[in-house]
Amino acid sequence: MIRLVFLGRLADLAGAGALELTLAGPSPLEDILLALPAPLAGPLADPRIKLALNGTLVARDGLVVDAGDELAFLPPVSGG
Amino acid sequence: MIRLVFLGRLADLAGAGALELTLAGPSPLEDILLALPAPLAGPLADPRIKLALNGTLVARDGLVVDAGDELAFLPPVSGG
Amino acid sequence: MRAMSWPSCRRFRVADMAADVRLALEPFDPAAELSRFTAANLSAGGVVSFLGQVRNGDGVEALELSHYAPLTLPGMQALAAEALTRWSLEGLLIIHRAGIMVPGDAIVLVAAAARHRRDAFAATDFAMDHLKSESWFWKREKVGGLWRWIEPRGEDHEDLARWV
Amino acid sequence: MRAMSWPSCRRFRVADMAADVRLALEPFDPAAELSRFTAANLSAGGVVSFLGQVRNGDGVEALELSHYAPLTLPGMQALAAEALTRWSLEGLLIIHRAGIMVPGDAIVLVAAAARHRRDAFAATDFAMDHLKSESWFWKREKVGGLWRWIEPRGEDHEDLARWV
Repeated sequence: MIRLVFLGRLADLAGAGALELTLAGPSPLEDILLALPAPLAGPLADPRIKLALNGTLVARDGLVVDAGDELAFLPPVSGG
Repeated sequence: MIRLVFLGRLADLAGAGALELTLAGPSPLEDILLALPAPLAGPLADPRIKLALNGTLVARDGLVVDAGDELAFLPPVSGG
Repeated sequence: MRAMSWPSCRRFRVADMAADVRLALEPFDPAAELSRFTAANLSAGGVVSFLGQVRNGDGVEALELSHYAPLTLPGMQALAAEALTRWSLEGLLIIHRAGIMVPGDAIVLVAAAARHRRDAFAATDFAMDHLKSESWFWKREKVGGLWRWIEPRGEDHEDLARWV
Repeated sequence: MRAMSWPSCRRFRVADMAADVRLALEPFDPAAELSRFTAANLSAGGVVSFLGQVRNGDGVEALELSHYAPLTLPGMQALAAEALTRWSLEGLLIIHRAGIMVPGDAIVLVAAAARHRRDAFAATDFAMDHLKSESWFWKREKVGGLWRWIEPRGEDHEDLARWV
């Protein structure tokens, strides 16, 4: 199981701040997006949305997520 | 009678923050300086020392002071 | 709160100077914080502060800042560390709220104490520019009973470019 | 006090905005003043302040600022008016002490409230540069029981040149 965290307006699109997903094994980002509803998966594919895996910023390219991981989707920040 | 006001270190040189002086009539600045002790008159002649007559900044050149006037000697300010 | 819990206060030292960096999940009193900071920095000649508060009179009923705990406070701490290396400071305070706020509530307080006031001005200005455009907060406001997300502003990125 | 008495508080308006400009002949409480100013400017998103205080730990036992009443407060008021025409401010506060102060005492407090924080930063910075180098104060400090006059600093004039 992995935990997906959605920040900012993505939480509205997801209908929740976090979702849990069960994977068959280590999975690339593309497979995770395919498992989500299209109205959410579409915006998540936007390269302006940054990713953090287990609290560390990571690149989209080649990203693999495994059971127990937390993957956060971070839209552009709107400041303090 | 005129009132001379000394600010900053000039007050130490004058031995007081203010002195009163009796004039025969309207007097140019030079005559006022001549009426003061040399160790005070010397520094007061420094053009970096600004003058205020009755609360308004005035130029040295052509300055005439009359009975009832207050003439202030303002050395460079040292800030807040 | 969308994000997991996280210690709301952490102190760290750079070049033997402590920055006080906090993510406040509850309202804080900026006047009391600034008094305490000023009293703790009596060897500094000058203290510059910036207080950002929820504006009154724009029709905004509430403001919510969400954060992501694993990134937000560590990012603020890294910003403080950067300010401490750039300027000669005697003290640095950064408090940033998260959660729901109403008009008049403090959002952010930055204060820098320095022997030379130019250092204190620059560090405060720098910290604010980076908090506004680079820190991990997402903002929405409630107007007429409806929440709407605030988009990033181009102006913030121009401000940021001043420090490159 | 070397100078004649003068009203220590005067308010005036420029472009319908009141600046609060005061020459304080007695100690003032900067935290209380800043709280009051902030509360009075809730329509401003940001408040920048500068507090200058008598430093502790330099061996300075006391500081005296003398002023010349006919020029000092009017000069501060003219400075505030200039800041109000240069930047878009919701409020401006300038309090400057005169008289004898001891370490920890507040010397000067400037605060600017604005919708846009850059205006508040610039106005506060501008006011401080001008108060430091152009306002009618003469400063001496007491070290080891002896008073000595403080000379003008070249740095202050460089700061001032930034605004020309």
